[in-house]
Amino acid sequence: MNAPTGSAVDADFLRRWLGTATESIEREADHLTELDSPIGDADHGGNMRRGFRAARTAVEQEPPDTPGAVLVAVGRQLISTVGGASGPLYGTLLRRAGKSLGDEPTVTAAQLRDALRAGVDGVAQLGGAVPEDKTMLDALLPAIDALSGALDAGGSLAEVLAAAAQAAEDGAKATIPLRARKGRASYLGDRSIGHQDPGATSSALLIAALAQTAQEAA
Amino acid sequence: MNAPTGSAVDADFLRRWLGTATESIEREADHLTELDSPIGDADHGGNMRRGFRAARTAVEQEPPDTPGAVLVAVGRQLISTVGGASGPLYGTLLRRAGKSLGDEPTVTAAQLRDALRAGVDGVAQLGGAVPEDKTMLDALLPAIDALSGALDAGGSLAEVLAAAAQAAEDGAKATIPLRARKGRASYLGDRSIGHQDPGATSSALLIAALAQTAQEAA
Amino acid sequence: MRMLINVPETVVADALRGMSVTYPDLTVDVEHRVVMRKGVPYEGKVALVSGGGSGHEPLHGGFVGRGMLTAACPGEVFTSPVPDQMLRAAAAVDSGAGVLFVVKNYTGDVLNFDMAAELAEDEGVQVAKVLVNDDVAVTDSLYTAGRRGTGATLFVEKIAGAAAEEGAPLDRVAAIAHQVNEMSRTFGVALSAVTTPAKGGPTFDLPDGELELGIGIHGEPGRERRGMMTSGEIADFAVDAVVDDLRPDGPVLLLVNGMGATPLLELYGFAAEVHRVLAQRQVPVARSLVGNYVTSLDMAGASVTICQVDEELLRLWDAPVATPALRWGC
Amino acid sequence: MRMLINVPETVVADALRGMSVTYPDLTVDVEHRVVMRKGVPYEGKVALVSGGGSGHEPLHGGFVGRGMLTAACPGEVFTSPVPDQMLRAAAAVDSGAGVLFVVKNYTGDVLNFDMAAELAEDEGVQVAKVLVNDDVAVTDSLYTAGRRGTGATLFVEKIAGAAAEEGAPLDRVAAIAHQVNEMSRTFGVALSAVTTPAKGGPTFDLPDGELELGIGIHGEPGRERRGMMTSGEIADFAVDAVVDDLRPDGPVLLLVNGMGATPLLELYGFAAEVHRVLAQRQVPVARSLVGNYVTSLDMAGASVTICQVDEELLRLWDAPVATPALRWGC
Ligand SMILES: Nc1ncnc2c1ncn2[C@@H]1O[C@H](COP(=O)(O)OP(=O)(O)O)[C@@H](O)[C@H]1O
Ligand SMILES: Nc1ncnc2c1ncn2[C@@H]1O[C@H](COP(=O)(O)OP(=O)(O)O)[C@@H](O)[C@H]1O
Ligand SMILES: [Mg+2]
Ligand SMILES: [Mg+2]
Ligand SMILES: [Mg+2]
Ligand SMILES: [Mg+2]
Repeated sequence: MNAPTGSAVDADFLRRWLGTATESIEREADHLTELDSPIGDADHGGNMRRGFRAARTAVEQEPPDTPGAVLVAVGRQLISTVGGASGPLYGTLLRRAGKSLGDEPTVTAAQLRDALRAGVDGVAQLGGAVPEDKTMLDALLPAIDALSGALDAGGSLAEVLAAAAQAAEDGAKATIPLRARKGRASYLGDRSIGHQDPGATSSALLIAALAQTAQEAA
Repeated sequence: MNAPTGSAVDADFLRRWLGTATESIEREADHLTELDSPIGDADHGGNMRRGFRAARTAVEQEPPDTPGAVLVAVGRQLISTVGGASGPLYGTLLRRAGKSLGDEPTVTAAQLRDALRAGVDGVAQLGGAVPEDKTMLDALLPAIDALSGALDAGGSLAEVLAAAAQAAEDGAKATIPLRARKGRASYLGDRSIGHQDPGATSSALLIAALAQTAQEAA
Repeated sequence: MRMLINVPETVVADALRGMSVTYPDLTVDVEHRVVMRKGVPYEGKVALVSGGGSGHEPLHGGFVGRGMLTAACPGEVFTSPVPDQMLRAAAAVDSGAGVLFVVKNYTGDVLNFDMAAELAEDEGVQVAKVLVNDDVAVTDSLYTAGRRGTGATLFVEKIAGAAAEEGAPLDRVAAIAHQVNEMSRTFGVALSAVTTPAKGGPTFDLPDGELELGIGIHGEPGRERRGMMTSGEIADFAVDAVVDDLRPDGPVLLLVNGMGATPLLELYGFAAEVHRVLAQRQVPVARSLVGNYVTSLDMAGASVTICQVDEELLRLWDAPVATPALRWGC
Repeated sequence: MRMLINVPETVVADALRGMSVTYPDLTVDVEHRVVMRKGVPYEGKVALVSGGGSGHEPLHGGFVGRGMLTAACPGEVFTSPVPDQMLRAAAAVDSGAGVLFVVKNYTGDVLNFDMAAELAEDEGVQVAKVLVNDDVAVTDSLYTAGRRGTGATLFVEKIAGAAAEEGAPLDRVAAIAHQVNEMSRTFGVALSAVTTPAKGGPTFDLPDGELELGIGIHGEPGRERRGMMTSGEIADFAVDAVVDDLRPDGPVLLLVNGMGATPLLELYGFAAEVHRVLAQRQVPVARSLVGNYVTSLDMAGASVTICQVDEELLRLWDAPVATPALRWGC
């Protein structure tokens, strides 16, 4: 079975995604830091901005020519420039996902889903978080499930990524009532309740950027 | 020529003055500190309160039996407990005044005037300030001049001290437009203009306490 | 924004430039963000490398020097450094005797140092790690990221550093570091929130006259907010917290640490109260250190750390140290 | 009121109790408010006694010890001490070789130390005085109380203290102290007002985003208020002020001093800018000290002090010192 039309993802697609994601992070950086203030240390926006700027510059200077290589390059830059909890976690997410795509010049939506799932498994393994711990996983896991579901229903790339983006955004919002059990917010105990997790929010932004890239290509 | 009736000042009079002055300082301490904030270091109220509390305790514990001895005792306590600029200056004022009264059990208003003038000369000598430098002298000097004038006009003790108190208060208010040339306020240059001098204000309080003591005795 | 900075983006680099011109005994690699003792590696000596987010100065860069850290890796403000830094530091300071990573227990620090350790071992550097987690305000359970590393870091770095200076092998230096951490407890209190350069305003809202009990060093709010307490009441609360948790049965090292903006005058007064409570709890104080050592930018407040010591740890504590922030015996 | 205190009235006594349990090398007379080096008087050695209002810690009590002050007399917060304290200190530390009073130029300090000197001489103690007045923000003229004593106090106490430690006679120690003061200049900047325990709120109103240029260390406003400047611009302004006034033609000691609440991270960055400007002005920096040494409670800001040194002063600066706040060489 072939991938549906318009569903092929190549290096160029992911490079465009990187541009869109970086712009979105730039736009939302202050908001991410704001979210990281009451239940964290007020640096998440700055961390993400620093990492994505570096990643975009690196990818522009030496554009990788496979989708896997783009993700690996972005992941490596995040690890080397972000620091904090989010640097290794997002870095692992993207490096694992990139590695799982191998050397193929174009990959299908299903391959992308499998790669993202591998990446998210890496995040769970590294950070030891489970659903409802009030972390980025609470946006990432529902996103992949939604992507998977939409794919099984035969959606186009733009459609399946739009579904993923919606689920990620819902997942981020759903962290508000949760009591944090991982990361800095966990130090607050019950006082972490009532705030949206910054990492889940940035995850939703990154997946929304995927959806937007697909939509602009469609 | 004898002193007019009711004009005799004895140790008891000055001990009552000390009580009244201490109460007045307690009441006005925060205000004095407030005045010392924009053009000083926000301690004048605390300084005066600490000194007068100590002086009152010392005088209560070992009541001196001449007016001169009361003033010397108060002056010594101020020197030993106040610190800052006001401690040595007020201490010198009262010690000099007290010494100039000698051992007499009662003194006249004229003797009191001369004693105060000696004390104020001591302040001028020690601190090197001249009129309009925006210091306590700007309340003390007019007060003594007014006391002297009222005395020459044949006023009672209560009357001459009331005149002195009024002049001291006017003198303190008149420091507002002055540019400070001594003490901490001088560091501010033109920015010292527009604020009332804390030391002139406390001087006015001390002289008002003298007037009140005489009035209550009359 | 009451900050003495150029722009938020260059705060850490600017500070490293300043350290580099201020401390002739240190080598400061401003570009790669590594602060090193001059003349490393020292033949046959175990090296200590620590690091963490900036904003806690003098920790860690101010503790680099004879008898303490060999290198420090400062991250962005309140953001743990990246593995590249620790890797570069480890490669530069390893004499062949191995490197001890001193890691404060925060998710970011742990993950980044772990990555660095893997990479360093790939490059043939023998790495041991000690996790510092002394903050009793955080329950160490499945429901949190575990106790935070705060004041005890100073004890671990000083005492393990002294052991390394004496020539102890890596496993011994690591064992001592673990022991110091095991025997240490901290409790902190904030009287004001912190302002980070990036945010430019307070990270949380703490009304005048209230305080946060059980704070960390990253401007996070504590577990509980209370109306103002006296210095004596705060000492009661903090000392009870650490003593009840550690239950020391011998002499302790005491660190009364300022969070940054609390005047030394107040800190000394607080230290007097802490001593009073320790005496009441019959905990003898062998050595005592008062000052701003593990700070949180411009936060007002203080923390109390105790570390129970045996003769050996006390001897290592007293051993000479020559760093910008801690110096004695030489 | 974000203060870690019991009640405003006991702040100084509480701090002295804290110093007394923290520093085994000091004798702290809490009742009479004198901090002394243990084991004084030292036979044949000139003693150095300083003091001033509290709120500037570690100045002066933190500078008592080998190679620096012999005793310090802390007054109430921002209030010079009373003559009784200096008299008691002088009597206790005089070995017969005489006592140097180190006095910062404030009306209160000058008057109280003068009274103490008179009384001490009556008791047969030989007293010399040095007036420290390094603050170029104040015009030294008939129209002011004269330049304030600020950062240079540290240089005077350290260098004259080293001379005394070497056994120099009183007139020589005093001459060196005068020379250090003559060769020193300071300029300070505040980014926030100060809160005194007695007042419980800021002593003046400094809106966020503005700064005071030419401040002292008592929470007084400066001579001029400006909109926010970068660390580099402030360094330009402060260094120009001290260099234009001193016009050094040789190497200087540099003190980049924090006023209390400015994080060390920022102070290091500021130090880098100060070094940049000094290099541009072709002033070589022989030694450099960065930290919170002459503070103003919880004021945010910094001051820059330079002191031109010849070989002798530099040698005395490098000589061993062992005090709570300054320690090297021993
Ligand atoms: N153990 C973990 N597993 C998954 N995500 C985590 C974990 N710890 C923290 N996070 C995520 O990282 C985010 C914080 O990132 P950031 O602020 O950049 O790092 P730091 O917490 O070190 O300051 C949190 O909002 C959360 O989503
Ligand atoms: N040289 C001087 N001569 C006379 N009075 C002075 C002089 N210097 C200061 N004063 C007075 O002292 C007052 C300040 O006293 P206080 O606040 O107690 O001391 P300090 O200025 O040391 O903090 C000033 O308001 C002023 O009236
Ligand atoms: Mg964060
Ligand atoms: Mg005053
Ligand atoms: Mg962080
Ligand atoms: Mg004062």
